[in-house]
Amino acid sequence: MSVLTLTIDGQEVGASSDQTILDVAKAHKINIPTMCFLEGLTPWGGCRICVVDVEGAPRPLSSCTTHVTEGMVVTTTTGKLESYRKMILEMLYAEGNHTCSVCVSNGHCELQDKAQEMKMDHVRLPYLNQNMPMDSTHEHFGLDQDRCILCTRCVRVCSEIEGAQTWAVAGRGVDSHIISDLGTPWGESDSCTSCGKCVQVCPTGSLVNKGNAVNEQIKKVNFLEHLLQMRGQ
Amino acid sequence: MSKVTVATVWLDGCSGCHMSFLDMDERLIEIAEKIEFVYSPFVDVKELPESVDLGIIEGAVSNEDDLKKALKFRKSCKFLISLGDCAINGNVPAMRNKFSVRECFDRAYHENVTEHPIDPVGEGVPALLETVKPVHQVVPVDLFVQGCPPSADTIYYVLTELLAGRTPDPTTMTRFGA
Amino acid sequence: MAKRTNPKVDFPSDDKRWKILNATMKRNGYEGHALIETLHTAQDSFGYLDGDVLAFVAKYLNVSKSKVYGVATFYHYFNLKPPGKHTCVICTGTACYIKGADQLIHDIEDKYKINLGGTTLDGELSVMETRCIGACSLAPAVVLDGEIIGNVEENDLLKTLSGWMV
Amino acid sequence: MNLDELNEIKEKQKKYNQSFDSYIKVCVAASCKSLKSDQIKDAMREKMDEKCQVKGVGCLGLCSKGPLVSVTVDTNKQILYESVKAEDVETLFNATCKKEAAKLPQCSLDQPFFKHQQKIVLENSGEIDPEVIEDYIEKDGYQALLKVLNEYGPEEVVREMMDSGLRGRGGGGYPTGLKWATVNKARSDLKYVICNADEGDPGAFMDRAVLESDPHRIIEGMAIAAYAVGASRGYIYVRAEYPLAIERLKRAIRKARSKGFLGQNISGTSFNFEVDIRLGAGAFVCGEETALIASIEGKRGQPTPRPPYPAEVGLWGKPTLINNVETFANIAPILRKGGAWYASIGTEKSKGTKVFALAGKIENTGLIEVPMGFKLRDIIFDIGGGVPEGLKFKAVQTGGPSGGCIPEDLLDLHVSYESLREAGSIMGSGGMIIMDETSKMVEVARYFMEFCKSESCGKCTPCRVGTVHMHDILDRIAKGTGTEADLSLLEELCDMVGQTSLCGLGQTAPNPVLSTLKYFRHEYDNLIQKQEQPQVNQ
Repeated sequence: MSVLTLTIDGQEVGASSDQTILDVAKAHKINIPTMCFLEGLTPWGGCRICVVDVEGAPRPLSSCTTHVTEGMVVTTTTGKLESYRKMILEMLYAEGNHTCSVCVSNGHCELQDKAQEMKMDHVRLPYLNQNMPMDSTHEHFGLDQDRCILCTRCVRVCSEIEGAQTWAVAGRGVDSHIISDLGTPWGESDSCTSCGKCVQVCPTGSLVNKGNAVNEQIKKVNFLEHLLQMRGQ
Repeated sequence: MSKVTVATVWLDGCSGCHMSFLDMDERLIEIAEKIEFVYSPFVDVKELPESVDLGIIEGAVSNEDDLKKALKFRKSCKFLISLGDCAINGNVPAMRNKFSVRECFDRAYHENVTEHPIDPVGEGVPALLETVKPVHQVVPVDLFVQGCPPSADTIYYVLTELLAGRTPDPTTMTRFGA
Repeated sequence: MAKRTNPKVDFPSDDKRWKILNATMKRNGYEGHALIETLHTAQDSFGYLDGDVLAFVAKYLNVSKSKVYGVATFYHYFNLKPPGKHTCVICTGTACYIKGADQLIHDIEDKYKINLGGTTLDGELSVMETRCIGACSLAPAVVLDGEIIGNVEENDLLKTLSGWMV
Repeated sequence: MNLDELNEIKEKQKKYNQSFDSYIKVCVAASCKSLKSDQIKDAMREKMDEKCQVKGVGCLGLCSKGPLVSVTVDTNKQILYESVKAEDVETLFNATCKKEAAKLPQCSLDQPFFKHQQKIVLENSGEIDPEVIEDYIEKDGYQALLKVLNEYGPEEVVREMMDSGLRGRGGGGYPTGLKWATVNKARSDLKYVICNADEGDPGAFMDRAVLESDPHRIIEGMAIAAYAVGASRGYIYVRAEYPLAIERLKRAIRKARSKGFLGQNISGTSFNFEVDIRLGAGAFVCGEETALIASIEGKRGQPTPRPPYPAEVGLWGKPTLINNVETFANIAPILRKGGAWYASIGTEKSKGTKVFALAGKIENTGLIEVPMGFKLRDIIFDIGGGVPEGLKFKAVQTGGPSGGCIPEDLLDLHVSYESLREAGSIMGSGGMIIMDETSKMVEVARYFMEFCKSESCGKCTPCRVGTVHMHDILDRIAKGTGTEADLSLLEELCDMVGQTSLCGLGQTAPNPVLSTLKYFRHEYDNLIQKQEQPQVNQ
């Protein structure tokens, strides 16, 4: 683990080699939009919203997974990158059935925030209108696949932090979907500890607490950093 | 200086956006001095004039009639606005898209219907499209005002900006579901 | 890593196939990374992967059930539903596609009213597609009950299939 | 097993193999085997006597004319019988014993298909019995391994690979020597060598032929690589669709272990190397290095972002060398005859030979091996025999779903990594699908996009969702309901998906579309309605 210097958006910054571009950018108040990333969980690098230009790389690299190297030259925002990020958002909206007006997470949803931040006021791609199942067999929580963007935060928090390993992604390609245990109803799971961490880390209205009406599902993610500090990680 | 002609229509929606338009309350008077409704649920005109300055569409395109109206609006209006989430992403009406029209008819008009179950198809009843579409997927749209409904302030901001000859940025004031 | 002592396995039934499955796991020291090898053995002996098989494998490879289900549904080769008595796998690789594989598929789908990946109602015949079995010089190629048939003509194929569906 | 013992076996096998007057070699690779060539071999083997040897061999190359039987009479006269049937066994065997040519359909051996090839990877295919290790040893098998273990240091082997200029045959063309050097330098107690035999490209079957015809070649190549980079464990990741290749590899590994070419202290040195087979299970994406590693680890075959590259952090986090079957097949000859010899073949930047799988609308479908720099037109019209039924050639697709199509007017390019990339395609694994005037290019682009859509692993948004939209647009255009707006959205999607996808599958999924747009734009325009009709699709 060695100290090194690199440039982000023309600004000379110092960093250590075990940091990712995102870590360094955050440490220097440089905003890079993220979606599937969550401080405290291993980076997944799947949503691709955090891609940045790195000199010498043939393509933009995901800043949440790419470790910094000496003399790296990073550009976090260009016209091209912004149009790519906006298109990724449009893809996420077109893939699911995101009817914000009647969603419990309306007003408290990271996907909604990103859309506003990136001025995505409409989706040019046709909607896929996939028939996605819902699972309300659990006593306290509900899973609405319509709102799922496959960021796998729930999978990661359940296996890395809680250790129950109830959640996983099944299927492949656009048929990928979240399942519990052997694709069996959540309520019948013998591995789920009902800790609710998955609900708290879910960025959208997919994993929610039962009993909330529209606009009422508010999630608090700071338990994660607190837990990690307690565990000395 | 002649008034700006405005036409509005609500396709498959709940008219909430039009109601929110009226919520501008006293500011309507100020607006009324600059614009003139030439075709709208607010007025009695039945025919859409050949040429209109500003067209405002609320609601999604979910049947043949909506489609005809959207096409006519695009042809007549110089500037077209999609007002509200239904027009922009299909919103609640589009929740039937995961089912076929057949399944919808069975569920609504046949299941546990005792007296004379029939499909709602026939003379004078516009046929449903297989999927409910946002307006901009049938005709090009110039401005999108998100919200369900977009607040009166947002609509007022959009109108005043347009009347002043500027292009407004509604995302600064509203968002999906706002 | 310290060698784990082999777990004491209690078999769901005395069906011999559970022992074959256990043998593959044992040969790999009941290590989690042998999951795909084990699922191959399971599919070859049971024909398909049902809940009991997946639960058994998850338990003794010490891998979460959800992970096993995730892997079983990721790979095209594994199927979770019982295959038909006869299987007709049509190669849709580029060479076969250029030589008319899609025509074969349309004929079969029309005749037996099933679409690709499905099984006829009487469970006699399941029709699947595969990406390329490397017999490109015999395009279009079809695998009938595990046997590669090359230069397939539409009517011969339909004749063979109807022969099965007695 | 040291060099003397090896040469002893070599001489013994050579003497045995030359003790006959005539030789019958029946191809028992998968495609001929599916035409019952193994039954023909067994029938003849029963008749075998000390004068006439019968042997099952690997791929003889011209698979479309299978089952093939190659007969050698009084040591140099060679006859190749094509489409041999079970009932021909009698006449063929008796004629060969009398050293005459049987009155059966023959395939002339001086046609360009055979004459203009230069075989290194396929030198033993169709010559040796893949299930007899001694046959491989007779053709200098394992000489390179023992020479390397006894005379070369690991760095010298890497040096030899650098000199050879060999580049990855999986499709990327990354310099093999450079990759070996990176893994060699990585400090770790445990390193791995993996042979990528996933061969997911549809229309490519050269890896299968090598695995079925000359499996020991791969084991020797992997052992040399392991010695060079300091690895002690090896895996061959074979796709489940190649049962015969898996069976032959398993037998070869057992034989190699029994002869001491694998296991502990090989040839009395401190070098240990074990090889195991790992089965694929039907996922094209597992041809990508990090997805392949995830699959060997028993996980869903989903790639991880790079850097870090597998050479530093690979299988179970250890430095891992991954090369394609064809790359490993070149290692032994390079170490036997030296890197400089290999560098003398091919072009300035693309060295050695390349195996191509000719398929589609071509007279001679099968496997050919030609030096880099060979003219593409000659591959198709000279060696390939041109397009059958007098139809006009339209395009050749190289590189499978990540490649592109090359039209008639570019056929004079000399095949190399660079020239194919300049033409808007890639070398890929070597699959060449020839299309004639009846093929519709928009439909071909739709076919490859449908392939990428169903093979996408679903991890990253651009590829998971982007391929669906690109396919739907191509489908609409192919059906004639596409609009001008569709086409511009398609082009924007191609750029975005190609730039932001996490792995090679998504990054190259747009290539077939871009190359058909580049050379056959008129086909798109003719299909797109001219008047600005609304995009209403029921």
